[in-house]
Amino acid sequence: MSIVRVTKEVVFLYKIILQLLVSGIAMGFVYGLVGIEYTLIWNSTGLLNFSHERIIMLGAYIFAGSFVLQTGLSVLPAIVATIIAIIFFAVFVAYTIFIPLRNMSALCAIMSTVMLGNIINESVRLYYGPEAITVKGFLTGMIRIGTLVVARAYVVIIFVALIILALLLLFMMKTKTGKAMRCVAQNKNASSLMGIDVQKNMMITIAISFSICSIIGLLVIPLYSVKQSMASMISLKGFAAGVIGGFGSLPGAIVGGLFIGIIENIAGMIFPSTFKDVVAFVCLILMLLLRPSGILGKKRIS
Amino acid sequence: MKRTFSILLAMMLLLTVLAPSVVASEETIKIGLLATLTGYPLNGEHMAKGAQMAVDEINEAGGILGKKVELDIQDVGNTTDVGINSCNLLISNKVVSIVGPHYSSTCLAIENLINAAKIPMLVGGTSPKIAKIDNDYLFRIRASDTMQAVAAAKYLVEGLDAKNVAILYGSDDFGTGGMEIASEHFSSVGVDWVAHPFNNEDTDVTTQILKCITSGCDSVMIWATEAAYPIVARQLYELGLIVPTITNPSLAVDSCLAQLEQEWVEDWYCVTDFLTSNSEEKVQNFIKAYEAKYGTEESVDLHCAAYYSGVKLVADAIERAGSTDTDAIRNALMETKDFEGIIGTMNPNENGEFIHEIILAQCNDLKVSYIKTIGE
Amino acid sequence: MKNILRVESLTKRFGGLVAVNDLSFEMEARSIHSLIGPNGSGKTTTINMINGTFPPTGGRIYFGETDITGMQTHKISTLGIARTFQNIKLFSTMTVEENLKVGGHSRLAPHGVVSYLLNPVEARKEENKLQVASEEIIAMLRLEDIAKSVVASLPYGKLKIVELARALMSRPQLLLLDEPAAGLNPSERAEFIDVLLKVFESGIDLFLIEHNMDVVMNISDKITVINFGSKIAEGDSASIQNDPEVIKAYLGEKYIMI
Amino acid sequence: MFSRKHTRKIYAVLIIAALAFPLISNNTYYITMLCLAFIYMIVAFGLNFITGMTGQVNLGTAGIFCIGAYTSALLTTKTFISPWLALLVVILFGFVIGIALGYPSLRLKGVYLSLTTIAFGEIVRQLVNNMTDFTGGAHGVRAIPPYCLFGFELNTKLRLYYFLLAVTIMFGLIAYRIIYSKWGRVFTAIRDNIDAVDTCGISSSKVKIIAFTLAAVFAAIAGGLYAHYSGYINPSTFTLNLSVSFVVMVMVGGSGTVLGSVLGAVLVSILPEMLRFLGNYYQIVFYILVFICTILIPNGIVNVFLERQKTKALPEKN
Repeated sequence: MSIVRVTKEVVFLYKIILQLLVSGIAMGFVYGLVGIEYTLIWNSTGLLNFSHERIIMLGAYIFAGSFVLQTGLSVLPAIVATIIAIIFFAVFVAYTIFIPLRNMSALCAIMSTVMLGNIINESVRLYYGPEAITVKGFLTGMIRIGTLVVARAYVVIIFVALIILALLLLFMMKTKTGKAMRCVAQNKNASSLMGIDVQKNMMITIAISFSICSIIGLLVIPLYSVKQSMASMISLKGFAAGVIGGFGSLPGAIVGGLFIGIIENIAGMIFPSTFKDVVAFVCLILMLLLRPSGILGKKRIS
Repeated sequence: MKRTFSILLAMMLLLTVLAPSVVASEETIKIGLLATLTGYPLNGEHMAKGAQMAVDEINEAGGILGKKVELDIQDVGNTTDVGINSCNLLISNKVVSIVGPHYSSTCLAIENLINAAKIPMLVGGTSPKIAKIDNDYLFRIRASDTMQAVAAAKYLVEGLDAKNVAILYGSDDFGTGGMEIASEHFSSVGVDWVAHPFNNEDTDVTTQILKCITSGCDSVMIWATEAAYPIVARQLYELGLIVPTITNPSLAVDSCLAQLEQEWVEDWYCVTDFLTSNSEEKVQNFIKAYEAKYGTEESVDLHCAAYYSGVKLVADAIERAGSTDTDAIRNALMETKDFEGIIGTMNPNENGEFIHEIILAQCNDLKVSYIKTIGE
Repeated sequence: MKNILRVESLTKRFGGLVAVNDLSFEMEARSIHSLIGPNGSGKTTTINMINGTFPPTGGRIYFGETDITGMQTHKISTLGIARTFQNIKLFSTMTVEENLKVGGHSRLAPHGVVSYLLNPVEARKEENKLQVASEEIIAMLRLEDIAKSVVASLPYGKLKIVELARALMSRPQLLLLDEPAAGLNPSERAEFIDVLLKVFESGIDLFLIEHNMDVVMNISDKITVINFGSKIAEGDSASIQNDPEVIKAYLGEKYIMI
Repeated sequence: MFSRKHTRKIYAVLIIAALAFPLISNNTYYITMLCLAFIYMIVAFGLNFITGMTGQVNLGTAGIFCIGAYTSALLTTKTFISPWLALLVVILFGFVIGIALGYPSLRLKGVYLSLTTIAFGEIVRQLVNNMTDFTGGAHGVRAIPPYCLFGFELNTKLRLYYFLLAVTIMFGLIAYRIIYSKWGRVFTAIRDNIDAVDTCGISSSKVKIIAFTLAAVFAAIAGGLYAHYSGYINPSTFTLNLSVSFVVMVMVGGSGTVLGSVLGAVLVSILPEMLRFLGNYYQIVFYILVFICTILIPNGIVNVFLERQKTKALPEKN
């Protein structure tokens, strides 16, 4: 009798751990996507984009607020329209901020992107109003595998993340523009001497990374509706994912994201749940101190 | 060129700081409103609209004591610093009383200021901590958390026969306050309970819900701000924890319901101080007037109703006091008897709490319907 | 003669690359010693190890009798070894005088922050000492007219001298100079050599790394030649000039016969 | 345009203006706003050593400020020891945090350090928010007693104003002495060329840690003062936004100068208030102004007017 009970408990525990792993992995892919986006801009401009949580939010607002709710587009054209709108915005931001700022001190760069984020945030509040909005029925629902429950949005996130990663890697390895981007990442001056248009390159990278931002924004709508604070935590964890995976490495960002997603969920089970963010950030600091090149990183930080 | 511009910019910034302040006019009676207009979470706009509507109605009816009423709206952001500044600004603008703020933490930060300035403040902060403060100028125009949470906990135990409750609460002042009161009640009636917090920024509450499931709970109580509902409700449904659930008033706010899917919150209960489906005449009239003023797409919620009532209550008190002396207003407020507010009949107790009733409601097909009113 | 610097089978590997291989030499006190070699022969790596920028993979370095192998840069500096860099490393937003004062910080102003704040009298004394010392050096190197200018606005030739002046502020026994003549035009070079000799006369031993033969040959007491990280010759300028190994390293195999 | 001698005159004018202000306007609104600006000034003085001088972006100052505030608040409300004694503990904490935060700065550079400090700030805020039993959680700490000075309770705004003014002048003096001393030179030297600092016989690691410790002690003390000034603290104040504000103070005011920190703190704490007449738009206007400043005058307002602004500029990134 007691053996039965123990077995039951073990099975129960097993199920719970499996469920935790699943949601950890799903959130991990979100963090990983954010990390990829950071990495792209970091590689091409050497700046960290501190406004990017607001760009994720902006993408979600443009999609849900402008295209779906205001103009009544159906989901697919709305997604395309959002990405196009964000790319226009990216080009604008690239030419007004990132390109002129590329030779500025890290301090100025950080502060100006932070302020850009604040400006976007306030504009969104003024334009779309303070209430949270959502797109009903967009990617909702769930999939059951045995006792395991996976939100449909999670599955989509994992697929999209993998597709984006694969496309980016292909783009970087095979296309001329991608190769040029890698050159710029390694040495801006040498690249411009070799006839690579560094400014155009930066613009393309920023456009790509902003579109990834907007895609992240779209993907998380079914998880927690569109509101101004929607990306504040995932953007910080995305940083952490990038660093833990190895800054500058695209697959590393995904690995780092998975690491954080899983660790924080397990930690949330052991400690009071609200401490899981603390655990994620402690991991980040430890990683920076013990192995600053990250799990997959090769380059030494200097 | 750039240097000239830089100098001009620098000079401009310096001059802005030295800009003279606006002098308060003596012609009108000023009522201050402290609302969260920037920062998170945002409900200040609704507060401001409700309060403004009250002021407009009063002015249309000829004002108070022959004078027009003016609403001085100031943003408290979501930090205590901005809250302190805006409260001081209102005091220096010579308002006769202050309505708001909505959040208990801001109330706690500024209560000593209004006490020193002897200006009555009618807050919507519901934390039990506020009731414990010895401050003669602090009034509450919403049902306290103590009342709300106890009502919710009582209904879980008595109405829904809960034996083992899981409390999911936001780790902010609001959620923690509700959890403390409810858990105390559960302990006192011998019901098992577990409580799991989540942060407002959390994007995933799987661990918390799994912990609830492991505890073998037969009912759930949620105490959190609106922002948490889309995540918590969805994951409760997905992870299959579908048991009798009762929540704080956030569920009854239309903008919150708009973000939820029908099956997530089917049959959930909530306690609330304002319900659009409440068939009482004063409520329906208020909704009609509000929609006529601001257009129909603007959803009416408890914020509009509570602060509308607050302003009306202050106006009534000034009328009764017959002067704009703040102490007279304060005394008149304390002498209020059966003032008909939109969110209930207002009668002050010795702690300055005006509302002593709460509505129990249930959500069906994303419509929250009235069940009954619970008195204290 | 006493040795001021002794290097024993010094080795440095970067991954698979051997930058310095089993290098040994001795430098006599009161002498100008040069280390020469073609590009990439490991000269700067050697000076970086002496100066403590990175630890050697193997071997030992003695400064006088003290073993300084693997010591931290700032400790080595306080022992009395100063250096200049091939691609000048100055504090570009500060004035020449301020640069010099930073150079004298550890020798003349060793007090910590708290004692500095609590004891204004001592603080002023320290500052005066720094002022006097920097004025001395400025006078010695004839930098009076640029003493108050910000470094970033100065021409390259002056920067070399300012860097030297900053190194002198710590009153070292031994000065390591990494390619001091690089990037200077002939007249600047001549001026710089004069300055170097003046410094040597003031009692500081010089250890030069140089690429430029005429500088080395004119002033060195002893020259060590390395190629691919290993010593290939050592001696005074005359013997080095005729050494076939050296000619081969510099000019290639076929020139030996001529 | 101005030399150092001129700035001394400016300091004198500023101090006299600050002393005379309550005589001209006894408006609590302005007095408390200035009190807050004084406290922020102390933080900015400290942060100037790290961010303004050694050039390392610290985005975790709110965390240190928070620890200072909570240490003092909890000690005085829970154990009833005097706020002055608590201040000693705060200084000790600041010291420890400074060293603890300084060590990562030895290994990490640029944005990596910014990330670490952001993570530190978040950890502190979340811990304070969630260790409910110990810190009071999101409810915060109430009824923090005011400082007592020579038997006077600093409970009125006016007393508090002069007390904070005095403390700020003291810290301003300390900061001024450090900036225009051998330490100031070494801090700037670290920003300009860290390798050369070591060859000058100065341990750059030690200097960095000194800079971090100074900044942390300043921020922690300011936090302690803040707790007693406000009388009530809660975790929602100590967000990343606050850390950003501190950096903005140093940057917009003018990095590397005391006057810059003074100006920056006044601007950041008073400008949004002055813009309130813009109603809904006041925040966005404030952010746009700061944004324009960071792009056009990255060295801050003071350095526009200072003689050496062209050359004392932040070095370009290589």
